[in-house]
Amino acid sequence: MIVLFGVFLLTLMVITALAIVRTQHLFVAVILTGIFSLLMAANFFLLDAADVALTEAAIGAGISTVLFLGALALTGEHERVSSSNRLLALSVVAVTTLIVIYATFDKPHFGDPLAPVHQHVAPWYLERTPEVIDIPNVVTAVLASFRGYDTLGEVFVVFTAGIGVLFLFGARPRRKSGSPGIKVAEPGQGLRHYLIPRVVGRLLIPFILLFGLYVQFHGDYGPGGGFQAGAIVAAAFILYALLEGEAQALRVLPQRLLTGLIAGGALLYGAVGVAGMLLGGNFLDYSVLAADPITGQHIGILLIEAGVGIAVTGVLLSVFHAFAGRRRR
Amino acid sequence: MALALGRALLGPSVYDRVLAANMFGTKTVLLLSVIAFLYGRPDFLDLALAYALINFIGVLAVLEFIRRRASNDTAINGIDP
Amino acid sequence: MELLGLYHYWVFAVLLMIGFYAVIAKPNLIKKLIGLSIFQSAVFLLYITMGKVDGGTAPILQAGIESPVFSNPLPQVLILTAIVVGISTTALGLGIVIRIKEEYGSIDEHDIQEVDRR
Amino acid sequence: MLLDIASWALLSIGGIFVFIGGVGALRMPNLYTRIHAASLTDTMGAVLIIVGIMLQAGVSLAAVKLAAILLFLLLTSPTASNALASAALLAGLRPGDTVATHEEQSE
Repeated sequence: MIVLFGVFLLTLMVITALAIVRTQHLFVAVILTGIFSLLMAANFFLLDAADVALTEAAIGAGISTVLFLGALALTGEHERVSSSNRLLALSVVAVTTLIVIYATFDKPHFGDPLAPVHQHVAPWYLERTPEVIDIPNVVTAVLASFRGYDTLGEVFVVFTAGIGVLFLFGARPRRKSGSPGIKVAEPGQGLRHYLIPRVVGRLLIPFILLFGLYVQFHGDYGPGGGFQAGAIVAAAFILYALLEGEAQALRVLPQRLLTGLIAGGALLYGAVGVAGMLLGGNFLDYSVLAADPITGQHIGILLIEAGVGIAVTGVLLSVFHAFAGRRRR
Repeated sequence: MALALGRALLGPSVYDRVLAANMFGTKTVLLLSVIAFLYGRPDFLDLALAYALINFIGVLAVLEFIRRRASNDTAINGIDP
Repeated sequence: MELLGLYHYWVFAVLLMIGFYAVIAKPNLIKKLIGLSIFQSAVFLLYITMGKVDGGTAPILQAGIESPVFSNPLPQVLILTAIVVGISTTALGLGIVIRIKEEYGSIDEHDIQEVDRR
Repeated sequence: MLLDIASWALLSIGGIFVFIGGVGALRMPNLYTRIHAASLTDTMGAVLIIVGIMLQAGVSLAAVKLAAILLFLLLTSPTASNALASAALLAGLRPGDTVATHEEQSE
């Protein structure tokens, strides 16, 4: 019954994706992307990936839509039809699809417990987590402790992307005509004149922040963790910026502080690793952080997740402000 | 459940699509809560909670975009008030 | 049931190629980025699908769960971080597109090539 | 037992409401009537389904979470509908129009 449901959702996803590619109207495409992401998240949930579904929900439905819309507002929303080499592209795509589908016949069937993926390291993680780290959420354990290097790398990719966006927009645009270097020319007053959304939105912001913190610190026990929490907190501030206008939001959380958050989060992660080294363990080995190895693991994971959350919040908010503070020209 | 309405997302105009997106969000929330119970793991209701909160932000962002467009450029939107 | 065994993979393939088509055939840069994110989602779907075990449940250990079968946590970890990385890189891409629009006045690749040729 | 029956009854009535809302959103002639139909899902459908699950959950943390979900849904969805309607009005979509050609106009 659940499997049939999954099939239904997947079919809807294909339809949505086709609609996204077909539409000429980029605005519509972005809204459909939001729906696509919701479907995707529901699917992840059906496939037992609660943490991933939470991430997709926080990122895909909210922040990704906001960022794409911000970009659309700056670039225009209509796509020109061009019939250049569509036939060629279609044929390439069709051939590749056939090849990929042919390849799937060799794959183990859906949900097969004997598939090769489940034989190698995963059982080890599932088995060892209770004794070595002793937190219920295996995903968090693997993320923050067993595969801490990976996550460190991911955080630095996020960090680099954030810095990259800041660099791209930091350069003063040199235009032949027009006033040079006005950053926030249009004081976006946000949704101020919509009374009802504003009241409800302001009511909601503290709850979203609270929920973000809950996700952050409950990540050891249930679905959650730094990545999701960072996205949710960023979403709360984005909501504030939407309601009260760009300038007000920047007054609350100035850009300098955001840059600090980006660097600070990544630094915190690195510092925890170095602290492990100084105390005589390996890099990112948390067992030495406290007298008891398991307590050490708990402290390490908490700090790591905090670092991740801070960095993600900082990056997403900086990108949002960079897009929203830009004026269409 | 009656999610056959996913088809509503192919509705005719821009606002219809926003509407469909919003409705879709609500439905996803309901669906997730039901599935969480079918699985017997009520701790996953956090997810549904997150959706309920985040979807709102998405819709508001869309509206802000529309408002900005309506006030900024009159050229694209052929039917100004 | 046998027939449905590979359905997830087929959907993966089709989504992958829809995204791919958008990337190679659409001249509009933002459309290309949207296509790229569909492509990305397809890959996520593939990983998560591979992690699913029949009758399993999410890998969160908990007292009072009757089935001791858990789905594979490893793909979930990878995808979890990949989603966040994906949005960051998409944001970077959007940033570049906005700069292109500012410098070239268009986000259509034909126009951009036209300007470059001049 | 009685609780089970009540809960399933609520769930199915909620499902019917959601379904009607979906049909309405598909069939109604213009945007405002469609919003009207869709908000049926947001309010009646959501309330019935979530109360139905709450009966299943009994008194526990899950019930509190469900109540929170319900509260937030009841706060956000009508707000979003309202904002959507006013945005549409702002963009010049009159309630009387049949908007079959709206997409072409805004292209």
